[in-house]
Formats: sequence, C-alpha cells, structure tokens
Amino acid sequence: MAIEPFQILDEEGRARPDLAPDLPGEDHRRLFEVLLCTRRLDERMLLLQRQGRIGFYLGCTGEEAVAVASAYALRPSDWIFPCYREHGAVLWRGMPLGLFVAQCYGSRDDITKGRQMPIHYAWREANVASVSSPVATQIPHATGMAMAARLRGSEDVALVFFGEGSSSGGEFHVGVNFAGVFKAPVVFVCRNNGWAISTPASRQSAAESYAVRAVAYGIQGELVDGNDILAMVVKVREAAARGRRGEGPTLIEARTYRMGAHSSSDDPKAYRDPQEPERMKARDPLVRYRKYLAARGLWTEAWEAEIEERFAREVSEAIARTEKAGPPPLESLFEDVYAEPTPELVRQRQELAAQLGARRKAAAA
Amino acid sequence: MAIEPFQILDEEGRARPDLAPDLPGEDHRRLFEVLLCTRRLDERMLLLQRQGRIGFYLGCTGEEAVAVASAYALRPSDWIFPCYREHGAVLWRGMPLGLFVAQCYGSRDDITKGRQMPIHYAWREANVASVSSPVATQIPHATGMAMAARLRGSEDVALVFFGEGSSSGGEFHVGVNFAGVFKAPVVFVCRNNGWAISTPASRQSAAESYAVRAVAYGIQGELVDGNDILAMVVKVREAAARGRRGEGPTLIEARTYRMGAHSSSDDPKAYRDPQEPERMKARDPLVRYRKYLAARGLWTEAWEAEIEERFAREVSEAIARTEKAGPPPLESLFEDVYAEPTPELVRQRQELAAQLGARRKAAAA
Amino acid sequence: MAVMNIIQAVNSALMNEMERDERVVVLGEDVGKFGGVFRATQGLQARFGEARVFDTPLAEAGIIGTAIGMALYGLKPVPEIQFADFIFPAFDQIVNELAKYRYRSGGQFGAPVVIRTPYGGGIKGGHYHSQSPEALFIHTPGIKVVVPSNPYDAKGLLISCIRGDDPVLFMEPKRVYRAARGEVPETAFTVPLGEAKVTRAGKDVTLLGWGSMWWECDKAAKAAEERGWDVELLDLRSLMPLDVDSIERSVKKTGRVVVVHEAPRTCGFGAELSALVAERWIEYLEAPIVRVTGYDTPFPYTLENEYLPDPNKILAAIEKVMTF
Amino acid sequence: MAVMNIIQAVNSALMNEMERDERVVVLGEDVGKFGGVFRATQGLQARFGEARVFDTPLAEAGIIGTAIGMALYGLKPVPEIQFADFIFPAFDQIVNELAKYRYRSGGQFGAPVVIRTPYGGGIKGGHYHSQSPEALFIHTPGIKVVVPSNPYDAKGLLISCIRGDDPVLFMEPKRVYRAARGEVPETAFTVPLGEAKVTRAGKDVTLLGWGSMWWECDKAAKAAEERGWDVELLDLRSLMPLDVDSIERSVKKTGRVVVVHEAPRTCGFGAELSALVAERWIEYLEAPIVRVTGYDTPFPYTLENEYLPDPNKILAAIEKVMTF
Ligand SMILES: Cc1ncc(C[n+]2csc(CCOP(=O)(O)OP(=O)(O)O)c2C)c(N)n1
Ligand SMILES: Cc1ncc(C[n+]2csc(CCOP(=O)(O)OP(=O)(O)O)c2C)c(N)n1
Ligand SMILES: [Mg+2]
Ligand SMILES: [Mg+2]
Repeated sequence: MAIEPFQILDEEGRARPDLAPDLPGEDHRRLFEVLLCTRRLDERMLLLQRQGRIGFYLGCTGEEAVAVASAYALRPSDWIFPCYREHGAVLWRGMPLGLFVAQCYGSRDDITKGRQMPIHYAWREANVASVSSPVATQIPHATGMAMAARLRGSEDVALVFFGEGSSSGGEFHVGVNFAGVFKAPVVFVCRNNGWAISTPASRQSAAESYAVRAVAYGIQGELVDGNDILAMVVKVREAAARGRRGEGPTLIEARTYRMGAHSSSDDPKAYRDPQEPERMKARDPLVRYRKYLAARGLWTEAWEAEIEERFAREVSEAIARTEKAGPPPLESLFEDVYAEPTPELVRQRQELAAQLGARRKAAAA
Repeated sequence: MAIEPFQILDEEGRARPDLAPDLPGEDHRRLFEVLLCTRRLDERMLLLQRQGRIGFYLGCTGEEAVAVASAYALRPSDWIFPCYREHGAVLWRGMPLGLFVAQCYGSRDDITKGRQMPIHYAWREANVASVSSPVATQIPHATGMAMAARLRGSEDVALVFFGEGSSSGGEFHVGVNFAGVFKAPVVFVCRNNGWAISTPASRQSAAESYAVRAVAYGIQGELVDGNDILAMVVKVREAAARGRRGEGPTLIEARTYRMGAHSSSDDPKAYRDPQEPERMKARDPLVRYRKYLAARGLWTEAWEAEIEERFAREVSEAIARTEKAGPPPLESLFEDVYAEPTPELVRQRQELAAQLGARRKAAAA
Repeated sequence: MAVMNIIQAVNSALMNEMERDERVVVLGEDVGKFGGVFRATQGLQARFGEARVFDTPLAEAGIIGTAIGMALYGLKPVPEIQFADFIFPAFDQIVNELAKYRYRSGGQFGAPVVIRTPYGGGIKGGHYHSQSPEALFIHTPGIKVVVPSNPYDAKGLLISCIRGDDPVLFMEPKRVYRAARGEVPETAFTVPLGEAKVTRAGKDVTLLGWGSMWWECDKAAKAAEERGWDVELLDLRSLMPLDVDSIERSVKKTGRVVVVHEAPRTCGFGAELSALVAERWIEYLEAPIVRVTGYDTPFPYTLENEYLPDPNKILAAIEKVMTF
Repeated sequence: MAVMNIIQAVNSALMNEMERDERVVVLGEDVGKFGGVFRATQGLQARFGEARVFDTPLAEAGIIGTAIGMALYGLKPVPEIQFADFIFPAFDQIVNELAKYRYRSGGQFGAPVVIRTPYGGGIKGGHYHSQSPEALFIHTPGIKVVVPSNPYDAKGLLISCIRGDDPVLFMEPKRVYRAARGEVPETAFTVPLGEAKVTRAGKDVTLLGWGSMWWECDKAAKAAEERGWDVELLDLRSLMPLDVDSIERSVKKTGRVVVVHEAPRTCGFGAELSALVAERWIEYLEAPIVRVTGYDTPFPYTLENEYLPDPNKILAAIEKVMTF
C-alpha cells in the first residue's frame, strides 16, 4: 500500500509522462468542461439558496475531479451510487440541467416529484441510483447490484461514492465485506475530503489511511490524489476493469478537500481554521487540469469563457422554467408509496382533497 | 502480521522454551482444572438438555482455552463481555455452579430471574456483562466501558469475545473503530472456530485472516493458536498491559475449532464433513495442556479423577437444588423493565394476577 | 394435493417461483447447503445452484442492503432473516431505504424485496427468539406486512408477495411451523394480499387475530361456543394493506371486538385496530373493545406461558365484552 | 429567570448537570468544538473538557453502543443523535440492548443512557430530516420517551431524565427549537416524568398533543374558542410513561377527543391513545375520537405543509367531534 497518494499531475499541472493516460483531446476538453460547469453550478445554486429561492444546497467545490473522473472512467451501462456531493458525475452522464434544477426546487417538473431535499436526485435512465441522506446506506446497494450483474451474466460494474466520515458506519463494513466475499465488481470510492461536517478525518479512524482497509477485506486498495483528475481516471479504470475481469472489488481512497461549508446550513468558521482552505487552493483540481490542458494547447481563455457563458445561460433558462412550473400536484403526495395505492391511502388522499377543497371554498366565501 | 498463528505448545504438548510464560505451578493446575470442568460442564448440561430437563444448551467443547486463558490473563477488576461460548471465563472467575445451572433452568434461584434462554448469564459482581443472543452487539459496549474507565482514571480494561461470523456485522466495525480512535483499553478476542452455524469462516471474509483487520483500525493485531492455552495467556496479557499503558486496543484472532454442534438445536451432519472434527481432535487444548503438565510433573491421573469426581458431585447438587426451586414468582415478570414499574405495568401485573387467581379458583371449584 | 406444514409450504412456494422466474434469488444466513435453521430453504441450492441460493456473511444489514441493490437491478430477492429478533441491524436499510426507495425516486426505481422471517413466542426462545415486531413495520409507509397462519395461506401469500412489485415483510409463525398442517397444492397459486379470511362466522363477537395467535383464537372461539357465545373469527393475514372492509362487515354485525396479538400491548397493531374500529363504527359497539396481548415487558423465558395470550385469556376477554 | 429558547434550555440543563455530576458525559457527531449542528451542546467542551464532551466517528450504532458500555460502568452518558431520522443504524442497540439490559440481567445492570435527538417536520427537511419515530420506541418496553414542547419543560424534563436510572429517548421539537421562548431558571430544577400538563382548561373537547404539534393544537384551540368550542389541551410531555390519569380526568369531563401527531397515522402513538380512551371510557364518549396525523407516506419535501397537521385540520377535527 502506497503511503503517498498516487498522482500524475503535480500542482503546476505537469503530468508524469510514464503514468499519464493517453486520452483523446476531445475527452480532455469534455472533462474540463464538466469540471468547470460543476463548479459554476455550485456557485449559482448556492446563490439561489442565499436568495431563498431554494431551501438548501450542498456543494462539491474542490472535489469535482473525483466524481467527474469516476463517471468518465466507467461505461454508461455501469451503475453509479452517489453519496450527495457528486454533481459532477451526473453532469458527466448528461443530466439535463432542467432535471437538476427542478429537483432542487422540488417543483412539478422534478422527476423525483418534490419528495426530497435539494441534491437528492435519482436518475434511472442513466443508471444513477437515488441519493439518500442517511450516509453509507448506498454502499451495500452497490454491492448487491454488482452481485446481481454477475449473476445475470452482464459486464456491468457498480461504482459507489461515500465520504470518509461515512466509512465509520457499519454499512461500510458490511457492504465492502460482502463484495470481497462474493467478488462483486464494485468500485468503492471513499471521498476523503478531510471533514465530516465539523469532525476532522483524524477522528474517524486511527489507521494510516482509508485505502489500507482494503487489506481487511482481502481486496485491492488504492490511495489516490482525488484532486488529480488523471490519477483518478487511471485508477477507476483499472478498478472497473478488474471488476469486469471477475477479480472483485477495489477500495479507492480519493484524497480531496472540502473547500466550502458542509452545506448551506453550515458555517465552518465555528470549527475550521480559515487558513486551511486557503492553503488547499494550491491543489485545486480545476486549476491544475487547466494548466495541463493549456500546456498541451487544449485550452484557451476564450473557450473557457464560451463554456461559462453558455452554461450560465442554460442554468438561467432552467431556473426560469422551473420557477414557473409550480409545485407537484396534491395527488402526488400519495403516489409511489407502493406500486398501487392501498385503499387507506386512497381514503387519505380523498380526505385531504376534501379538506383543502372546503378550505378554499370557505376562503372564497 | 504473522501468517502462522502464534503458538507455544505443539500438538504433543511440548512448549517453546523461549516463549513459554513462567507461571506458578498452582496457576497451571488451576487453569487445567477450569479447562477440565468446563468440558465436563458441557457434557453434563447437554445431557440435561437431551433429557428435556433444560430447554436449550450451547457448548464450547474444544474452545475452552480461549476463554479460560483470557480470563486468567486479566485482573479481576477488568470487565469481560462474553459472547455465549465462554463458560470457561465465568468458571475462571469463580461463578458458583448453582448460578450457572439455575440460569440454564431459569428457576427461582437464577439471578437473572429466568428472563433469558440458557447460557445467557450476567454476573455483575464479577464484572461479567450480560450475554445477548444478537451477536456482536457487545463489542461497542466493551469499547464504551473501556472509554469510561480511562475517563474515570481507572486501570480497568475491557475484554470482549465474539465469533468470526459475528465479526461480519456492522457492530464489529464501529466497536473496534471507536476503540482505535479513542485508544480505549479493549482486548477484542475474535474466537475463530471455523463455523457460524453451517457457514464456514471462508464465507465471512476474503481476507487472509481476521487478525489482519487490525491494520484497518490502526491498532495491534495478533493471530494466535486459540487451542494453545499458553499462547493465549501470553497474548492476552500483552494486550491488557498495552491497554493499561494507554496504548489502545488489540485485536486477537484466536484460531480454534467448534468440535460439537452449534447448539442443542443444531445438527452439523447436514452441512459438515464428520471427518473434520475428527481431524481436529489432535489440536484439543485440554489434551495438549494435560501432556504439558504431565511432563512437568504437575498432573496425575488421580488428581484429574479427583477433580472430576468433586465437580460431578457439585453439579449434581446444583441441579438438585435448582430443580426444587421452582419458577420465578409471577410478579418478577413485571420487574426490572424500568428501575421502578410504571403505573401501566402495575396495572398489567394486577390484571394477570387477577386472571390467574380467577382461573385457579375456577379449577378448584 | 399434498399435506404440508408451513415450512414445507414456504419451501414449495420458493421452489415454484424460482422455477418460474429466474430473477428470484434466495439469500441469508445458513439458507444454502443447510437449507436454513428451520429448513425452509432446503433443497433450493441443490436445485437452483449456488448463484441463486446462497449463504451470506453474518450481517443482516448486508443481507437487506445487498438485496435492495439486486432488486434495483431487476432481481427478485427473497432474503431470510433467521429470526425476526435479528432484523434490527437491518432496520435502517428497511425503514429508511427499502420502504422509501420508490417514493423518494419519484417512482423511477422499485425495490421489490420479500423478506421472510420466523417470528413469535411459545418456543421457549426468551428475549431474542420470540419477538413479534410487526407494528414497527406497519408504521413504516412503503413496506407491506403479511402473516400467514396456515400452510395454504403461507404458500399462496408468499407467491403473491414474490410476484408483486413492493417490498414485503413476510412473517412466519414459527410456533406452528410444523404443527399447522393442511392440504396445499404442489403447483403455484396465489392468495391475494389485503384480504382477511373469516375462518368462523358468528354473530356475537368479532375476534381479530393472525399468525400463531389465530390458533389460540380458534381454540377460544370453540370454548366460547360452549358458553353460548357465537364468535366470528377473522384471520387478518395481511396487516398492511389491511382488509378494512371485512372488519367493518363483521363489527357492524357483532358490535363486539376482541383483538389478540403477542407483541407488547402499548402501540402494538392491536392499538391501531382498536382505534380504527372505535373511530369508524363506534355507534355499532355494544361494549368496549378488549385487547389481549403480550405485556409491556421484554419477552420472558420461564414465564412465557404467563406472558402470552392463550385461550383462557381470550375467553376472559370474550366474556368481558359479552357481559358488559 | 432568563428568557430562553429550547436550544438554550437544553444547553442550560446539560451545563447544570455536568457541573453537578461528573459522571455525566456528552458524545455524538459534531457535539464538541462545534457544539452540535443545532448548537445545543455549545460551550460544553470548553467548560468540561474533551474527555467529557466529545465528537465521535460517524456511526450511530457506535454512539449508542459505547454509551451503553459507559453507563454499565457507572457513567451517565447523554448522547446526541443528530437527527431522529438517523437513529435507525442504532436501532438494534436501542431496542435489543439498551431497553432490555436491566430486564435480561435480572436487574443486576442498568444502562441509564439519555439519548437526545431533534425530531419532526416543518423545516423543509424532506424524508430524512423530518421523521417522528416516537411510536417505535413507545412500543419497546424498557425505554422511556419524553417530548417537551417548550423551553421550561425541556430543561426540567431533561434534568429529570439525566437524574433517573432508566434509558430515555428525549425528542426535541426542532421546528420550534428557536421559536418557542419562555422564562427558564438558570439553576437546575426538575419536571417529573409521567405527568401531562393541562395547558388550557376547557369543557367541550380534549385535545392531546405534544412537542411541536402542541403549538398547532394551541392555535387550533384558540380558533375553536371563536367558534364557541371550549377546548381542553393537554401537553402530554412524557409519552412513556404516560399520564393516563390526566387523560382520564379530561375525557370524563369533555367526552370528546382529538389526538394530533406528525408521524404517519397507522400504528402511530395516536392509535394507542385513541384505543386506550375508547377501551376504558367509551361510555363517556359523545363522539368518535378523531386523529389528525401525518399521512401513511414517507415525509415529503415540497408538499410538507399539506402533509402536516395544522390548525385548520385540527379545527376541522374539533368541528367533527362537536357536531357528531
Ligand atoms: C446516518 C447518518 N448520520 C448522520 C448524518 C448527518 N450528516 C450528514 S453529512 C454528515 C457528514 C458526512 O461526512 P462525510 O461522510 O465525510 O462526507 P462529506 O460530507 O465530507 O462529503 C453527517 C454527520 C447523516 N446524514 N446520516
Ligand atoms: C444479529 C444476529 N443474527 C443472527 C443470529 C443467529 N445466530 C446465532 S449464532 C450464529 C452464528 C454465530 O457464529 P460465530 O459468530 O462464528 O460464533 P460461534 O457460534 O461460531 O461461536 C447465528 C447466525 C444472531 N444470534 N444474531
Ligand atoms: Mg468528508
Ligand atoms: Mg464461529
């Protein structure tokens, strides 16, 4: 187990020639574009939250490379089980901004029907599972899906994200252990961003790393610089290929850093030295990758400006559309509890509709 | 991490002179006595179960050394959190046979008041926590007790037993992880007896050992021959001393073997090659230790016969007493739910008493 | 038709459905070669292979958590929890994940996992081999709760659950696992969810029971007959969804209700039934409803017969409502 | 006396008790330096040190599991579960271990762990920052369940819990964490468990509520007054043990009962209350009992106002029992 994280790009954006993957220029540019848009999306949504136009937001600034690289390194048919800080992965998979924004508003055009807090998306069409607030619960789901894929003779692989804090929960242990025992093709991506709300990573484990835990499950472990998009691409690709070859799961610890607050409800000033994120700026995955691309002639300022402009416009359009959509219909409250509503649910729906009807009538009178 | 279990006594009962602990002869003899009595207790209780005099039994034949050595290596003030197969540990601590037998009968003289199935003892006076059927739940209790001891400035250490199967549960992970993070003085004894009911140890983990999991928690790990009582004494002593020095917990994998059925409800013929226990007889901890003591002049056949005879008599007396004791009183059903019964519990008690009273009256009439 | 006990009926249902639908898989502790500690999955691994019938590591959260993942991918997992008392390590997976997955994804995903588990007392199992936690799951929107009392229903209901699209907790009355015997077709058939069965028609008292308690109710009903009380006994079978219509019909006829369950009284399912009946049809009630239940204590060992509802206690309750 | 909100009252209780009894320790996620995501433990670590007030790894089973061990050894742990929705990973530890430890050891051991947790909806928290799981714990013999609605009770009840010898689930109504303000002594005092408070005397209808729903009930009671209905409002405060006597007195006076809670209707604590009242005092009832509750769905996000009981819905229920 390496003590130093696997790295390809240094802080100046110089790549190790022996390690750098040979990606097509178009892929590089698309990766950069999604990194950049993810960052801008965060800024825009946080602003909306501060304006009171959405109720909550949780950003991923500084951690985008982990998610974008992981999604890129997979096949579209592979399944992603997100934690809640991997907006870059769904953007990579092409989630229309309208879906993302509508989910944050919980409006009528939200495909999850306004049932969960912002950023708890689910997108079956693209093999993206449903985000859940209770942390770590998605880990055994990924294992189960991967076991099912093997059973069905498919080559599909599962990739699951979770924070280093979440890895303290029992579901980390059972999920990874099952995968080890059943040699399930899962890529476990432990996104170690240094913090779990106010709790530093040092309080979550006394081990030298999270990657080293792979030994406890008899599986492959990798410690990777999660702010190095190329390093992440290489290691997730290897892990997915290993899974597809029937060689079982991989536990990747992606070392990254939470640049912002935990969420819009949080204020890190109460617990974190403000110098810490300042120092970490040198490792910014977007900046490093930009330098790398620039040096290879794949980036220009004009191109970046063009992406930004287009993206800002698309987000604005999505917001405008969603803000006009209104809330989901009342009946939707009672749908999807079961495949078909039970008689009692029908009764409750009628009861509520009658009550609101009466109230409206009374108000009108 | 050693790949071969730490061993002092070989199968012929020869000790490695460089490793053998220098125990007083009296201790050796007492250790042997408790090992032997534990074995005999199993036989006797299983017989009672077959005769229908107790409802259930779960034995530890072949695994006695793990428990007896562990208890011996501790101070009496240290706490023991048993799983359910460590009768040797409570016998070492001097549990009166009457208590053990009464618990198995759930009779009026059972200090746990007939509340649980046989072998679910609890013995506060001797710092033995309460046995619970749900496996692995006691692991975080041990960690918490050890954290509390440190906080109170005490030197007390916690020792917790659990099976290798139980270590697949989430509570293993959280319990050991907390201990690592808080440097709690806990000795985790994973009793790897090869089986979890019908499930072989190979189905519980893909790792090379259970001891290796210590790496995942940044703590000391030890792989020990659990059928070698001297090896267990040495390693548990080291672990307890480490804890007392403030150096945190130790995870010991004690390799042993379940010679019998999982419990009186089980029949291994349905899933286990009967040759397997036969082969394992060569590693019997009692036999090895007997040879060792005999070679050192600490054992005679007459002495063993005397122990057996006395023990058999004591058990018989305990059984006779308990069989006369009758069931716990009806009121006891409603005690100890809370420190004081709630008004509703008092009401329920009265309701039941009245009902049974009426029934008795009707029967008499 | 063969005579089967409940274990055999469950086994037969699993055989039929695994044969019929290759997406059905069985997992859990000791369910493979051993066929389960109660032998309900016996022979499945030999017939359908280790890929579809397999032992898991000892971790209920893993059993249910991976089953959810399998179901999301399109399988129909039928995990076994060895005893209902051991379901709690998986409680978060069941309550926060399994039950809410369809709703929270806006209906995009479903996770039709059918959890089989033996429940209940009367086998000298003490605290941890006796519990009846149905109320906890009935209170959890998104999961169905089904409890057969006899082999025929066990098979027909289990097949309905497996063919359905929803998560189900299928609770098997282990006390009568072998004692309850009856004719059961060897081929597949279904008993629909959400329908109670009137197992005895009567005009004086409505007795509501399910699972192993149905048997105690039946004995009590017979004893009541000798006393001249005509008991109508409903085997509820499916607790969620509940067959409110059948209850209504019976209550309106008899005007007297006794509810029986093993779980502790306070906040047990009996509370819901009692509340529901009195809230909706109070004007039909000739007497207060009586609940005969376990007490508000953990499940005891030695005194379990005193703890459990039995025909005497039920008869006393019938007497109470008849003589109010 | 100072004016405090509920967060400050809880904080004050912890300060007093940690000062008074060095066995009291506080643990949980983010409770240390940060003082908790709702800041209820703010300042405790600075005052009492890292040994007695500490952040744990992110694992509720570990928080409760280690707290049990600490309590067995003689400490008085007051763990925080960050949101009631996240208590389920610790469900096995609470239901099978904490609640049963005294009973199963024949009274040899006690584990007086007081679990604090914010619960309830109305803060746009969706599925997982809104649940009200009280019924699950009330159904679990061996643990008490306490829910204050205001700062005074919050402090007095929490101190009673900490000084008691039993495990308690102390549920804090986060929706009114800051909005509910009132005079609270800075020194320690106790409010006994098992006593409801009649916060408004009335002769027509008994309204039973607790926690944040008490506030909705209070508004509804005032609105009812305008309609000429005289509501008696009970703040139950302690759900287990329950103050049956106060309920009895009120029901016998009014003959009409409305029960309000946020949790889903089926098998919620309202079912127990409704059942209990109708079973014991049916002859006093002038109208069927009405429950105003959350619906039998997971807790929604956008439509949470439609989901939750509110003064309008409660008033409609009052009207229903008054005009029966
Ligand atoms: C089971 C559970 N307990 C507590 C919480 C509250 N909570 C939300 S996020 C969080 C910290 C998670 O930290 P980490 O896993 O490192 O992920 P990160 O937020 O740093 O990406 C906590 C404690 C939760 N969501 N789920
Ligand atoms: C949480 C839980 N799940 C299932 C069981 C049923 N059960 C009892 S013992 C056992 C096997 C335990 O194996 P192991 O931990 O290796 O201990 P051993 O019996 O071999 O000593 C199982 C599955 C249980 N007691 N608790
Ligand atoms: Mg983190
Ligand atoms: Mg074992």
